[in-house]
Amino acid sequence: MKKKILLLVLTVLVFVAFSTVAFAEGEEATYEFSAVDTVWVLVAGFLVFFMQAGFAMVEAGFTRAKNASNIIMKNMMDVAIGSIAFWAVGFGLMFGADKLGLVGSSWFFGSVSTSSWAEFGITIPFEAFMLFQTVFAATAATIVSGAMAERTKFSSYIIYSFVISIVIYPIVGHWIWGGGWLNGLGFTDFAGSTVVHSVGGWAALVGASILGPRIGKYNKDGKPNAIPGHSITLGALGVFILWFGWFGFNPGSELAADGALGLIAMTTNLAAAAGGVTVMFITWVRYKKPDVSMTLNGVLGGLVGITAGCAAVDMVGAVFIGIIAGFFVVFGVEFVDRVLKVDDPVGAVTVHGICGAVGTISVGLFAVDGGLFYGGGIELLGIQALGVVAVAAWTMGTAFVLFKTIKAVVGLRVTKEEEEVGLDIGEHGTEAYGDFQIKTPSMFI
Amino acid sequence: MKKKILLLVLTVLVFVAFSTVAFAEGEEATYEFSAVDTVWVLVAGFLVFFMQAGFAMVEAGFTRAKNASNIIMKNMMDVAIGSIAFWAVGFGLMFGADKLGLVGSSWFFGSVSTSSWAEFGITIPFEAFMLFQTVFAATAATIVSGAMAERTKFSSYIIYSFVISIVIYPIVGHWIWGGGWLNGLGFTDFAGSTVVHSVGGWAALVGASILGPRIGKYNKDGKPNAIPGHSITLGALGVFILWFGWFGFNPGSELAADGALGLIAMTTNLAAAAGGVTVMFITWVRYKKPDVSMTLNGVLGGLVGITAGCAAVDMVGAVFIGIIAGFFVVFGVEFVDRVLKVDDPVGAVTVHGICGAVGTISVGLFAVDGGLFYGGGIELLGIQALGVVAVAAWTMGTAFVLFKTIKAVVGLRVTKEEEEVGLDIGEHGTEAYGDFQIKTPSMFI
Amino acid sequence: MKKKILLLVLTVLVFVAFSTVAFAEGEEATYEFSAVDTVWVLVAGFLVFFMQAGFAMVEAGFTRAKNASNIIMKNMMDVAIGSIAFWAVGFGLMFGADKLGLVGSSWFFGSVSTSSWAEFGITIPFEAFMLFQTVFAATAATIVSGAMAERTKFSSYIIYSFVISIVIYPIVGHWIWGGGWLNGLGFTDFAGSTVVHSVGGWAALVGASILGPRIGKYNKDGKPNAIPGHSITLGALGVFILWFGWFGFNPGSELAADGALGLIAMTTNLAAAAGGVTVMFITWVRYKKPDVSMTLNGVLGGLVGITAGCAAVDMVGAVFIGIIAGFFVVFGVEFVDRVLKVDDPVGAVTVHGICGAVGTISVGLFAVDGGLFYGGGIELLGIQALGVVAVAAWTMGTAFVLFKTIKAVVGLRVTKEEEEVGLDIGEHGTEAYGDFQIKTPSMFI
Amino acid sequence: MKKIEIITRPEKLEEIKAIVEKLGQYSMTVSMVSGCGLQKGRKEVYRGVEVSINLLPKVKIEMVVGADKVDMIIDNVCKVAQTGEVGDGKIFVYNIEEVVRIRTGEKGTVAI
Amino acid sequence: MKKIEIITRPEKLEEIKAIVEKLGQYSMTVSMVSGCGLQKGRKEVYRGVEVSINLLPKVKIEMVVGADKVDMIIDNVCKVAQTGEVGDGKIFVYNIEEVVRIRTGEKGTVAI
Amino acid sequence: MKKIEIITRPEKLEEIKAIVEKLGQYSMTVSMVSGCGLQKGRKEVYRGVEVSINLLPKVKIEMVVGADKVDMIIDNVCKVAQTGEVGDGKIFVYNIEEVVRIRTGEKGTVAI
Ligand SMILES: Nc1ncnc2c1ncn2[C@@H]1O[C@H](COP(=O)(O)OP(=O)(O)O)[C@@H](O)[C@H]1O
Ligand SMILES: Nc1ncnc2c1ncn2[C@@H]1O[C@H](COP(=O)(O)OP(=O)(O)O)[C@@H](O)[C@H]1O
Ligand SMILES: Nc1ncnc2c1ncn2[C@@H]1O[C@H](COP(=O)(O)OP(=O)(O)O)[C@@H](O)[C@H]1O
Repeated sequence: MKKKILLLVLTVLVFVAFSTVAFAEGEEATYEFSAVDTVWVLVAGFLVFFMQAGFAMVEAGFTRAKNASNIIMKNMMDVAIGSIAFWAVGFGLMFGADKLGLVGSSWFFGSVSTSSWAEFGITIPFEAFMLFQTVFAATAATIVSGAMAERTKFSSYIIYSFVISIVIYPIVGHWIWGGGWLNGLGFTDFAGSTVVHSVGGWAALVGASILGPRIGKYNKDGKPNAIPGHSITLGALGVFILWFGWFGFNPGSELAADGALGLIAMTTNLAAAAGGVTVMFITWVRYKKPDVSMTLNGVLGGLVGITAGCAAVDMVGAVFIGIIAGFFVVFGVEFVDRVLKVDDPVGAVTVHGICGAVGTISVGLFAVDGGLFYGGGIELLGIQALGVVAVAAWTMGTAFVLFKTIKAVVGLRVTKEEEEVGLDIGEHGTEAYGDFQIKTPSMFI
Repeated sequence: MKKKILLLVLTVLVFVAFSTVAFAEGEEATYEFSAVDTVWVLVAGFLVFFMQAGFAMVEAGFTRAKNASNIIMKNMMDVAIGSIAFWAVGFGLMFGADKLGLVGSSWFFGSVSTSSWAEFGITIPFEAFMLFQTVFAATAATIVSGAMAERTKFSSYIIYSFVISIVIYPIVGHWIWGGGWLNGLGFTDFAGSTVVHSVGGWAALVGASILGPRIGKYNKDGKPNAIPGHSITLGALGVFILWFGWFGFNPGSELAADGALGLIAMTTNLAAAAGGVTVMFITWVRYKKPDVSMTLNGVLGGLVGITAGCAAVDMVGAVFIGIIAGFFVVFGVEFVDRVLKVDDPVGAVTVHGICGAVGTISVGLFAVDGGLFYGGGIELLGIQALGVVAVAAWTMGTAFVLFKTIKAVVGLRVTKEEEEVGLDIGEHGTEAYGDFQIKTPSMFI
Repeated sequence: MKKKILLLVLTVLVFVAFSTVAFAEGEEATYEFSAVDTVWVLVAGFLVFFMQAGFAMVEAGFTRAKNASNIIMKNMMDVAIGSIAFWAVGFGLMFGADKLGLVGSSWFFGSVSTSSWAEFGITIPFEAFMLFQTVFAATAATIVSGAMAERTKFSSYIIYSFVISIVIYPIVGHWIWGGGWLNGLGFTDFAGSTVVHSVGGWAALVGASILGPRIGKYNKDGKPNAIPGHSITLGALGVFILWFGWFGFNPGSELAADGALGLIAMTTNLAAAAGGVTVMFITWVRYKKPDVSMTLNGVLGGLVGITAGCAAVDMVGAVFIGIIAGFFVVFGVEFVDRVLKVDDPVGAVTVHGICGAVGTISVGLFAVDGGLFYGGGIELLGIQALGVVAVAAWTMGTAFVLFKTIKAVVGLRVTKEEEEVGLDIGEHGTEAYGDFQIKTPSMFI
Repeated sequence: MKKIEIITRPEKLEEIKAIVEKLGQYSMTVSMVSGCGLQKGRKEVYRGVEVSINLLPKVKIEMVVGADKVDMIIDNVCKVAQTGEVGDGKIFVYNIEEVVRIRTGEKGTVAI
Repeated sequence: MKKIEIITRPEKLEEIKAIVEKLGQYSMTVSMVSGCGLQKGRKEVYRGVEVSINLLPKVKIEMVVGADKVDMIIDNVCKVAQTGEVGDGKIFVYNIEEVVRIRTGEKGTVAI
Repeated sequence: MKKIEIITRPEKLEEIKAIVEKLGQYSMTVSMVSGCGLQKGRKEVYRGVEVSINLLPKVKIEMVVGADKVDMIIDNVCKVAQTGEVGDGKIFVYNIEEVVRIRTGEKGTVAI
């Protein structure tokens, strides 16, 4: 079976490869090239790429040692498969010639003609833009692995990762960034609170709830148990890496080295800081001690929240958006855990889904130009809310079909035995920490 | 109590927020903008931001597993609280309109008027400059956490972190970089051996000595015991990250993309290398085996040492400064440990305080233009020494008052029981490594 | 003894230092300076520097806990010693005035005259170029530590690291990048599949085979045993860091911020992704479960493979090169392990040596301009093969002499007792993970 | 006084703890061990090389109890720890000559 | 020959080691265990969910000694290990039938 | 039924495992411990401060066997574990009053 799939993939690649080589040749570059813009967008793209390391560390650190290799492998495959899938098809669906405001239809397999690129109207080579967009796609894909950690079959995850990178994400991307219908309405999502983070977050919500909770997460009476992660240091390292990478994510989305970059970097930083501080104080008051892993989530929540509006709000607005995101992190995690009873080991649904939505809507409140609090009325607010709802509906709908199909065809979840012994041994025949004495979970719960 | 503080903080924020919004509006940009300079300074600032991850890993790695979450949390809060405090007040005290050469007095809460920015005379947006300065402030703040690790109350640390970012550091910064009196004298501290590192280092010295040593650090007869860190790999990763980040710290301080950047990067790299190599050889001779964690400190010592003179010395001078810093690292750590009997788990006092001072004074020796060894006489040397002493006096004085006050009001140190069981459980109700079997310290000492 | 060496080193430094200071003075800069090119090359150089952290994490993570401090220390010394040695001598041998197409002969100790630099013809300061080249040299040096891990004497390693940085690598570099004979033939190695990676890989092969396998690696009947690494999470973090750093390695080698950067970044990313995906599928089919550490190697293999041709092939070609590298990774590791019976704990010989050679030759197949598959005939292919063979011969030859000499004079390998107890205790008197309960290896094999 | 030493699958710890608490036995000492027996381990492939894992993780639970309670505890523990597959483990019973409660210095049965 | 097994707070290890060395007992084997007893653990909150930590870290110290030394060692260990709070732990004494020193093959009391 | 408890150098585990398997003993429980005895540890220097490592890593191997096999196993283990240097460790033998195989509920010698 697997051999056949391998062959098939190779054949397709070979076929399309040579058909597209033809396309890419024989034309002259005519877009206006700016060296400094290109340097900026590439460096920003590299930083966004590095966020993958951040996700891997956060997700591994916040889950158990016996599943660490598996989560690492899923993260690695999100980038690897996502990079190829997005190059081959996703990029074209997202930015290719628009069809009915719904989907792009050209530029597959890197076949961007010089003339069509010149029309696109930015000052960097299309490959630089493609790289920047590829790492964004990989970010959307990788969010889900955290929420579905410690129990998802590896093969099923691979299928999911492929589908989100190749179709679910690019279509949302087309609506908002690729000239689609939401773009036309004036929906503002500068760097992707909705396009990237909410898509990841809502897919995570659907996936985790179809999958069901980890063994031992809920008592028979529905009371949730805590399942602490295995390395707070790696988790925190991951958060620092993500914060660092976000300086590529947000300011990089300007796609040019202009005078707005400084403000975008500052709003990004202030919202992250405010998110972290807010959660620290809330957990201190609420749980008596400042909660470390939740505070780390708070920083991420602030970052996700400011992503939509980082170029539209001022620094004061950024602080407020961070504070708001902080509140949603704490109560969002509790809500998902206790009310929805969806087991989300790393808080991905809250951080990316909820804070993404909240951040997008906040643009309607805090935008210096058009925000309600700045005298802009409610029009923008309405458009923002509409976009949030539309994207949530699309993502949840397609993710639901996707995960249900995977569940029916190949199964979504590992066996009880495998889950107990750990996915590292079950799925990969290895241990992440062979030299260390691992305790049995019940020894510390 | 805590709820009230929270409310208070929020109210103040809201109040000042809206009063400053007014300021920031309605003006036209008139400073001369350079895209490439802006890209450079921002990227450098991002690298400096990433140094926070380096500090977190070094400090966590060099201390014990039972306190790892706590140190991580302190580092995270240094950036988060520092970012907000510096934006709100510190930046204004440091760079705002000068009062008597001692302190700045405008530009609070990001309210930088376009005309005053144009006068400042650099080619990047003020927000980009502010970001760059924010991450510097966070660096100064975070140095202390390492020296005071494994025994400081979290709440007290938060207060300290707030105060250093909001007033102690910005005032030194004003003297040297903000147009203050030392600046006027010709004191040379290009990227902050004194401004950033010595401030952190001296505050660390005062804090750690008021706090007292960790339980078990000194025998009754005053003989120090070794308390090895829990993860050399994370510690080393931290050093690599810091070295990497220093390429933003030093070359970025040029604040423009000019022909000097290459030299600054090279002097920075050579001094780090020389510091590491020197310490390796010294410890090999002195302790029979090359000491890993001390060599890592040696690299950092070289980096701190070159920070003041990276743009003023040549490459040969940089190697010498690295070597000198290396010697001071080894003998400085021994001096602090055995003579001062101050318990500094990660060597922060030596690396940042002593090497910062040594590096600043070395500018008077090795500066191609004005250095004693290059025929420049002793004038510069004298000014450098004066600056070092003045900053040490200011920092130690204010830190003394600060820590004594905290000690009297809320207490500085956790209880004996909490220290024994670890601050992770005591302060945060969590463990950093829940899945791993931890040994009791006495099992390996 | 050691004291004397220390003195000697210092004396030499002092001597040469002052003789070169004279050189570097009194001239005016006349090369054409580009700010954006300088920013680009420096940022790329910083990213390449950061790859050292990646190597350290991969090599530490893939080996055992009892040797983690030692491997970290070796990596740190590769950069530190390499930086100084390359600045002092290597850079001159590589880029100084050509002698017979074999070696450079000026520019030692940073004494690059302005006029000779102007002739070199690039638009960045020589120090910026020197920094970029220094971090490349350190990369070549550090590859070997992984292959020789867990049994090499520290002092011997230091000697090796010094020699490769100061002479073995720079001479190859001169042939290909410094105006030497291979350069003249039209040999294409854009960013160093051969210059950097193969040099490291072949030296690793020679070193590891002279050194012999770790205790317990092979049974009496020659059957290899698996000796799993101690931290897959750190290993994976290292791979992410390396992938990130490669965006400096390859696009940075353009040495200018022009329109080609985007393509280079895309080919780099696609090859890495294809390498990882390919290995994942191969191991899945071959070993029943997708192998985590081998997949991580696959990503690295793809990166090494594309390094030579990243600017010469198109995106489709990059995917193919990644796939090819993936196959060579799996079968290369098996070949080295089972046929050559060389114990290479991290797969360095395969990833850097074999994939470096394969990638270099692939340029002859996939180069859009001159590649066999693109109608360019076999001429380029022949030249590429010649270069690969020449460099392999030089490197293996000199490495053989070097390691045999070290073996005869100071010994290459630690004692059996030291290897069993671990090099951390044996060579450095420390443990990397003092707080954790370590299992004895036999408990999990 | 007897010591009951149970060596069994790690995932059974919590159930065993629950059942003996029902029987009034609240004290125990737990540690992680590795074991082999009839259960022969697994074979895995790591980087193309076959690895046989022949020591598997087990949990060791030690309880010192009055001689009269031994049988009851054994029976109940067997009930919850039994899966019927090899690897379920063993219970060993030792004689204990003296027990001291450090906190009070009490000795003998009262100290259990 | 008897084995004295001390299960107590980890932070007491060093003092116990010091005191038994004064009594001429230099040999011991130490391991980390987790335990519960009268000491009931703590409750903490992790991400908003209550966690009860009911197995606490303890250290287990094993010493095989001549029968005559047992009481003296127990008394002294109790002295240093006692805090008076629950969680101080227990000392168990077993009979040992044979001791072999691997290095020399000696058996019995001389081998202790 | 007796328990043989071997405390020795970690690197000897595999050889011991091999030799007892030859003697028909396939079951054992292994754990990592730290120990001191005649072997006095090492001194190292960490950041300029002397550290004496006085508890060294050892492996503890426990086998419950029929009384008749004790001597044979001890002799063979001594043979492979002996290096003649201090630190080779000890073998202790305890009496075991009862053995239960959890999987089947069997008791006594058949359960070993
Ligand atoms: N004779 C013995 N001595 C010491 N430990 C034993 C003995 N027999 C079994 N064990 C322990 O019990 C565990 C399970 O034993 P196993 O033989 O697999 O169980 P079962 O009898 O249920 O098949 C082993 O891994 C080992 O730790
Ligand atoms: N009957 C027992 N069997 C096994 N271990 C015990 C027993 N009683 C106590 N322990 C061990 O001693 C530790 C301390 O016991 P605890 O009852 O808290 O002490 P104290 O009697 O001083 O209050 C426990 O955590 C457990 O490891
Ligand atoms: N009387 C004892 N009680 C408990 N453990 C012991 C005893 N004697 C030795 N050991 C264990 O055996 C190990 C080796 O002991 P040591 O005295 O160094 O061996 P040798 O007798 O071969 O010199 C010690 O580290 C300790 O763990």
